[in-house]
Amino acid sequence: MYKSFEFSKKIKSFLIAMMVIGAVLAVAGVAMNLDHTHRIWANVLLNGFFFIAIAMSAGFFVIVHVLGESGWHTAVQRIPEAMSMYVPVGGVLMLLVLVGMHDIYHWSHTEHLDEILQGKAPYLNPIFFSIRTVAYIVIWSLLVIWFRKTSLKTDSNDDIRLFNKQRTIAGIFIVIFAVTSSTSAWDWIMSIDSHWFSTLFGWYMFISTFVSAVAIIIVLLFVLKRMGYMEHVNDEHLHDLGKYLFGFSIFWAYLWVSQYLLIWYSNIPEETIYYVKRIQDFEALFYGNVIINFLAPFLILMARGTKRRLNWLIAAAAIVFIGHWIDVYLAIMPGAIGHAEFGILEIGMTVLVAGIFLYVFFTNFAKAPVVPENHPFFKESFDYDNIR
Amino acid sequence: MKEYWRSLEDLLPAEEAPQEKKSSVVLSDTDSSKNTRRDFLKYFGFSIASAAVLAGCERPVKKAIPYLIQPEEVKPGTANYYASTFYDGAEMVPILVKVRDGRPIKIEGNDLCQMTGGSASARVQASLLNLYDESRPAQPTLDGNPIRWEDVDAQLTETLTNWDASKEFVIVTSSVISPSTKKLIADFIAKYPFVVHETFDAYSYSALREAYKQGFGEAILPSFRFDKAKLVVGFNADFLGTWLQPTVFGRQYAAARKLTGGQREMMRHIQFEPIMTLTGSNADERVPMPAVDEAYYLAALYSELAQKVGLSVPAVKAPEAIAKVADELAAAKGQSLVVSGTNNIDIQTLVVEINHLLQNIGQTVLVDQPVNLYQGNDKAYEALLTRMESDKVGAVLFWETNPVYHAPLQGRTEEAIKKVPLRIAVQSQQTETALFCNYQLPAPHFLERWDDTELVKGVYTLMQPAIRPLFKTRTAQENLMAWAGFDGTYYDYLKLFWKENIYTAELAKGKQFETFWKVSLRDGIVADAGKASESVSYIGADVASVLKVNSTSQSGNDLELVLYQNVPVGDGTLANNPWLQELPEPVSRVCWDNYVSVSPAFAALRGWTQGDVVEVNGVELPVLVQPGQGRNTLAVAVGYGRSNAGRVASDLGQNVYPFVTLNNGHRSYLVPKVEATATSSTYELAATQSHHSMEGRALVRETTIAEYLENPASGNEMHEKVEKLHTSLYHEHEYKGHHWGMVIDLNSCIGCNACVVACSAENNVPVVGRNEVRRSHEMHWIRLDRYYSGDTDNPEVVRQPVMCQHCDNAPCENVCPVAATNHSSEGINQMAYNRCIGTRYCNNNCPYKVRRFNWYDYTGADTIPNNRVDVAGMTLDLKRMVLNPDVTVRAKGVIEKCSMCIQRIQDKKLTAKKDGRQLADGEIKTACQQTCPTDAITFGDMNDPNSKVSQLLKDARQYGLLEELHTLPSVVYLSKVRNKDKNKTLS
Amino acid sequence: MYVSPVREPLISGEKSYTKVTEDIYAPMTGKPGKLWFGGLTLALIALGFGLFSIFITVWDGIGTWGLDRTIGWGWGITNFVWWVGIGHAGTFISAILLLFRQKWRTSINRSAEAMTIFAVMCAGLFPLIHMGRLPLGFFIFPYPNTRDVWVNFNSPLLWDVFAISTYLTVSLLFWYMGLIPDIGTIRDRLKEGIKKKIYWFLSFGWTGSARHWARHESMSLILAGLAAPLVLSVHTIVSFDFATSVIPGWHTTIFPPYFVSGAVFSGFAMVLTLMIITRKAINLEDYITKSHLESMNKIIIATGSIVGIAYITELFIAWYSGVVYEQYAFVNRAFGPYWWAYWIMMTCNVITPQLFWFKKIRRSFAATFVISIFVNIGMWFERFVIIVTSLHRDFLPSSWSMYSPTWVEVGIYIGTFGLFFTLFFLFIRFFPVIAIAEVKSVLKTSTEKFIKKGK
Amino acid sequence: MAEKAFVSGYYLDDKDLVDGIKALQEKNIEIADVRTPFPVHGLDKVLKMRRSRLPRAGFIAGVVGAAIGFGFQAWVFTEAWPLNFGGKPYLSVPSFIPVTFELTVLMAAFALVFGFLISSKLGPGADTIIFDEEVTNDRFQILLEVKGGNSEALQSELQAAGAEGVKHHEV
Repeated sequence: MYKSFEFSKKIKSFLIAMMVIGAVLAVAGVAMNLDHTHRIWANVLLNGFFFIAIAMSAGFFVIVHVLGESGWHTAVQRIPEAMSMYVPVGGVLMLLVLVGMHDIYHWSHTEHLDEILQGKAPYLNPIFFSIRTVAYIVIWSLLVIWFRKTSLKTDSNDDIRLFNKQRTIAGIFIVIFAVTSSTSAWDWIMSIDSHWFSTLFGWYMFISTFVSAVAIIIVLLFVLKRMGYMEHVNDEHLHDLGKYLFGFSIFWAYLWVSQYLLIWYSNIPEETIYYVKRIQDFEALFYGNVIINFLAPFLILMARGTKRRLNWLIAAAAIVFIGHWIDVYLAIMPGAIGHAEFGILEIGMTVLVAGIFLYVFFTNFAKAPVVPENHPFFKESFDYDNIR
Repeated sequence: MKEYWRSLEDLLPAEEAPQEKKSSVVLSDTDSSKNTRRDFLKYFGFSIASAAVLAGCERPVKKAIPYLIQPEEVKPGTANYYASTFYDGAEMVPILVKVRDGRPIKIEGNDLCQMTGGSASARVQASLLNLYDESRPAQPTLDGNPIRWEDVDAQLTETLTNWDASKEFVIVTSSVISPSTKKLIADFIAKYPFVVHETFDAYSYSALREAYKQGFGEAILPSFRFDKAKLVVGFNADFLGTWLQPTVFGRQYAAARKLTGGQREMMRHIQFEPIMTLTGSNADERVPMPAVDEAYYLAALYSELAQKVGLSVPAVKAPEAIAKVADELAAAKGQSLVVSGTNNIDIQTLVVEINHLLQNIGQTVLVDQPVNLYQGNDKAYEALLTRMESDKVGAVLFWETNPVYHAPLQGRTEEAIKKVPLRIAVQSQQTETALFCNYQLPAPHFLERWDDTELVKGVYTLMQPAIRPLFKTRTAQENLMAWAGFDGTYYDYLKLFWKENIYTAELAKGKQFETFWKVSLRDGIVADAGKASESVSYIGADVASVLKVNSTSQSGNDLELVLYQNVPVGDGTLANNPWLQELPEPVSRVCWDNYVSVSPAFAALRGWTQGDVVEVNGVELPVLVQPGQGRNTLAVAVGYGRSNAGRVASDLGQNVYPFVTLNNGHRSYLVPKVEATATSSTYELAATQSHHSMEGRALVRETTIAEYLENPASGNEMHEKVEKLHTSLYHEHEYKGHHWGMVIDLNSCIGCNACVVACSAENNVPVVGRNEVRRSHEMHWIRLDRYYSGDTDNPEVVRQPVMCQHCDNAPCENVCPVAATNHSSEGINQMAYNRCIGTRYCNNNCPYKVRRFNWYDYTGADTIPNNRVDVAGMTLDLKRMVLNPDVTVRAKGVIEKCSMCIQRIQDKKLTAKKDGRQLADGEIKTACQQTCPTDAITFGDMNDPNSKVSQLLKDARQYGLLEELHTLPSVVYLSKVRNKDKNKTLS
Repeated sequence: MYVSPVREPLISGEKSYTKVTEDIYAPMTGKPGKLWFGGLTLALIALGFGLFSIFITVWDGIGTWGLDRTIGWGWGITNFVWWVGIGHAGTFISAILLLFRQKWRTSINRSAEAMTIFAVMCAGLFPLIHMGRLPLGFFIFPYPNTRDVWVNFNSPLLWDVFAISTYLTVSLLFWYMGLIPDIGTIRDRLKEGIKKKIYWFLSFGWTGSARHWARHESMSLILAGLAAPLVLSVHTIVSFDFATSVIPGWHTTIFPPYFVSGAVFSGFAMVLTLMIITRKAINLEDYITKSHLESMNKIIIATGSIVGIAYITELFIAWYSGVVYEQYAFVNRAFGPYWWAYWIMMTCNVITPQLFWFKKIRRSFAATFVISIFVNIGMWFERFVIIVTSLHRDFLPSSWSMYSPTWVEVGIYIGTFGLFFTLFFLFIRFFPVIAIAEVKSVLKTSTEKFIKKGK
Repeated sequence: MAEKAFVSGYYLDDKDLVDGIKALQEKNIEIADVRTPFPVHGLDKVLKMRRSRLPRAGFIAGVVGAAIGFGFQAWVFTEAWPLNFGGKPYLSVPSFIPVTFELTVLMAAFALVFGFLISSKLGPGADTIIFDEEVTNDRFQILLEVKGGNSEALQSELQAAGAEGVKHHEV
């Protein structure tokens, strides 16, 4: 009844081409930047973090709907599910960061630390940092794989206990992710500006990647629909995804303002340094970030109609996706390389990692039916509507 | 230099009259023609000329009586300053009295006085409030019944005329430093030869004078010059707080220790003491010493020093610290000073001899410039008692003295007085002694009368009335003149005395006496260099016997009790004073009570904590655990427990003067053995600070002299780090005109609290009372934070005056919802009291916690009736006369805080504008700065590169309190430097 | 609309549309019971005591409270934040859950919204009476005046004025718009008389026209869309009261979302506490069922855990920051003189809600009742801990001090309970406690057994 | 003499109502009003109702609210009386966000609520006619306007369309 996805040669070769181009550009970029390796490593971290966080957020998207006993999402559930399978692959990329640690993290130079960093050393030291990085990747991978496996089992087995098991996994997932989403953001991103701290930072980064994940779900849905799949996905589903994109873009803006306003207001140097750096050297990006990630989706998706029309939705999703890449760029680069740099290294690295991400996605998406037909609430997904 | 004038002619020479026209355009003449309401705040400071009324602006003015004929010198809205002199029987300070609309509203030091430099101690300034004390005797009485002055004169003249010459008529005065009064007394005695003049000091230093008598043949009190010393060793002498001339000594002390203006040498101060005094807390090194061992320590020191110069004296085994100090002293011969505050003849003899050995006489101890303070002789007093007991005295007149309270001597004083048939008290305040007197004759407050002083030979000051007497009072001098039948007033007598005895053409620079008199009156002080010195020579005392008696340590397991004067209340004479009672004791930071302080170790041993009530030889007192106190030493401040002092002081704390005994004829303030037992009750002390550690925070930054000389920024390294991180998300506002700033030199500040009283008087800061202070509701705009560090048995002490820091990025201003507090264009954090609705949000957000909230109606400015909280009677009409009309009296529910004396700034700005000139640096002085004996506070324009503030800001010791918060305070501190070796200590 | 048979019915028993009307109308008919009168009397006594305490405060001054030069806010603002927090459940339920299409909201949104309004009224009292000069409180409004003084738009307290009043207004509008159809229902059940006239007036002439319903739904949805960020904004701005400062323990960026979460947490707890009693007292057990309980308890776990994570985040970042003041503030919270408040907070807010991971507990009315009270207590202590323990020992140790409330402060707090319950008792008597029309709209899909009434 | 006359028919189930409406629509009978105890799912589509303009009104009011909110604050801080608060810039934009937001929401909410009431002609003491008090209980009512005295015909049409009971009303 629902057309299974076939990972055709055409798509495969397109993605391979994408990866190759990305790889070539990236290698060229690396070659050009051998004299300042911190830019190379910062790019590895940027894309490594961005995509693994997106994959994890996609997993979060699924489990939160499982916990919320939602029905509508089952129509699109397999997309984020497949996205989440990137976690173990992306984890390898993140392990690379451990190699380049010294080029990114000031605190990893344990031999000359100032007083404050000495104070942080029990937490921020290369060994413990590596342990945590590995732990995040392993635990996250286990979680997404476990969930995915259970979910796929339902395709051949309509035992309600499998659904209950999904809920159990989701519960474990959310507890672990609630803690690790923050701590991983502190470890990987916040500690780049090694003196700076913000309690909100973890949640802020999480929402940023979560919105990106929603955007990618929409983008992938668009692509799949273009290829003739996922025809069961109707306007109501788009509307709901649109609402997510709209709502969480606003929520992201809310967190952005919360963090900025509080730091702006108190104006304490140990905190303002973060923004001062970004405003001084990345002014256009800094303000552009807010426009792209808040104003654009806000204005585009405010009307009911735009949320229900794929063309508008995909436009908003694409903008938001790029916007949040910039957001992560802004979080990493000022601390890691100190000034704005954008060139073939950035493009190549992003294209390469995006290619891998997509390849992993399509591979996994092809492995299973496009919908979980035995999901107990599956039918609900096709009999509801949004109030006008 | 200020011009002090007495009459209008002095002030306004005829040719200056046209100036008036200029001034009249000032109010409308601002740089912008768009002179809108936004200038409201700018004018706020001075446009509230009727502020005292404004405070109650919602209520009708109850009493407003216009002048029928306006006195020529009274100009509404303009203050007159009168030069005068403060003398309360203990301390003498030349002062200026600020008078507004006929009311003295503030006392400041007279800056023509070289010894005080215009500074004044807390007590000197607070004495103003005693003028408006509603408990003052207002009417002469005889055996409790009112009597007219004429009848007093008639009765006493008759008594004196018909005197039985076998009996004495004794006049007991405190130390008389007035040459004219002395002469008057002499004249009186000449008329009535049976009259005997005795001197009685409230707190006795008679052993000191006797020691000089033994050493130099004259019972003198020399001038001490702490500023000439490179090494000061104090033994139980609180010379910065209470001993002899604290204002003068504080000034000398700071001068010798300042490191500003290129000075690279710093006096070193070592203090041996049983209790933690203000002085000891300032010492570079402080050694706790049992009080009973002071003589032994000094004997040991003498012995060590004597051996060094090859004298053969009995050997005394010295404690380790003494041996080290002896070495240091020996190295600073002629540039050192050893002092002791103990009224013990052995001790004082040793001190005199030590200073002699060290060749300090003539250098830091000026025996040729004796000071006339503390002339009392306890032996003479005891002799008087004996004469009274044996019915040899027919009458006694207590002239502003209160021996029943100050020297009860186990009831002897009281009984002796009762034996005298005729007892007269002449007093400006209620006293316990007066209760035993037949005649109680009210005397005017010193701001209501004429007098003069001669503190040191050849240095004269005048005391002149700044207000007409408020009550039916008459000075003691006028009493004597009336009873002796002398003609004229005491003013005439005084003037004549000056003409005959003081005036010389040379001194008057060739002017006639009248001119000399006027100039003297204007200046308040006249120094005749020609009379400056007397000569005495060393004859030497019998040291050997003293050494013998004191060659061993006396300390054992017995508890000793030290009775001391504390900084606010002193000997208790001025106790009935709300400002002084609310002034926190600088070491304990407790006010409104005395208490028994015990060492932490002893408290732990007995299981006592602060507030436990214990019984010390029958007197119940709350415990205060005092770090740095001797292990077996208990200490209680005298001056409390007044039974007849008036509304405020009566029954505050406990009177411990009854513990005073005579030792070798001198009043001893040490009880070598006491019993202390716990009781079951507790008593909450009114403490303004409850936490005593800096918690490792860089609040007060300090270094040692050696490190400082190597790197002036040592101890202040954090400042540079903070400056490097000086980021901000918004541009700093530009201050185009003035940008006021203040620099506080922590190395100069000795913590005397004079600034607190100055601020309270200047800014109408309410007095809230003991219970409110217990609830941390105290209102002082400036406070002296005190922190201990190190060993609790002998901690180091640091102090920090904290007032509103006038941050340019003020966290308080941001959050006021109604814009009641904001930043002026001159960088001042200003408060519009009328706009404040009292959310206290600003106070929460102030990192310095300097904002004060009017929790209750303390001032009577509230519109709701019957809700006043005023234990000290500060809202009585009489006491409200002390209010400064330039400063709004704040209503209930309003936040207030330091304004950097905005009224003074505006006043001087206007003066400069009227004169058509630039405001000069140093012209504006905030109240705290003006009175500071140590010149620790400097105020000025940070935009003026030549101002003193700007110069000090270049000092490497400068830092902002909590500067890491980027509040950009306009108050800047200079770090403290200790003259000690970091690695070596005495003890 | 299809509903999976796996889902548990929300409403138990056999229900028809008429039965719904009758059941919900029942508590409004007949003479009120002794319990109701007793409760109202108690509430009025508490209110009276509160008013007396307020009188003392205004007459004698804030000095009658236990505050001092260091601690400018104590119980007053603690209670303010606590009540505002409680006032977050109603609008959260009716707005955010509407957006998330959670049907179970229909049985509880009405009373929860009423509680919201009453709680916000109680909350709004505190910023007023904590002013030193209440009679001049109108200064906080930017009205044109002869002095040309406006207000300080930088002040979070001013933002509060706008936020709380907007929130109260919008909540009232939202609540009342939802009430109109139900008031129409009540009106149509009443016999002719003054009461009917009053309800006619209050019903705004509601007819049930499809056109009106369409607009009503559209309006409700957009209002919900507006109210959702509004709910967030209110407690966000309340959190700004603290977080904009420089005081360690106050100034931390996580405050806005964490406060919102805490507010929903405490709001749900209060709704649970009251609804568990109310459903029993006025026989609405069929409408507020274990299924509702479970859903609400899930939100309690979620928000409670967010709060818990925020506590730990604060604690960790305080250490991580390397700032001595921050570090001390948190050490002092946990081990200083107010350690007990901190551990009450930790126990009640972090540990107790975790019990809801057990299905048995989260479906037990008795257990939920007890835990909800724990959460109420815990959230009160959270605010107390934030306000008092941060203020009492901040930057300069010289100014450190201690705080304990006076009877006046306690009295005012009791008084707000009086106000809250007075209004609540009147509400359950004169208004339908459950949204009749909304329950009917989900009746077919959410009832154990739906019966179509015969002819 | 009645100004207008209506025929009403009622149903006891929303599904039946929708079917009834559809039956009437097939016969091109104009439906004056449909009244229901709760919002019936999909009725708006069946009745081909125009989408409400309330969202637009809300949006415009929101924009106006935001403009007023921000504009007023900016005017006060830069023009009316620029005061220096804690060194913040006069145009302290981040500080203006909360009040701007609140005013936006407030204005939009007012526009929505009053827009709803005005467009529906509802309000305190509104002059509306209730034909059947059971509509607010469990009846789903169709109202047909009687034009030209064919009340009987309309009644039977309603019955044919499955109405549980029909009635004639005059106003």
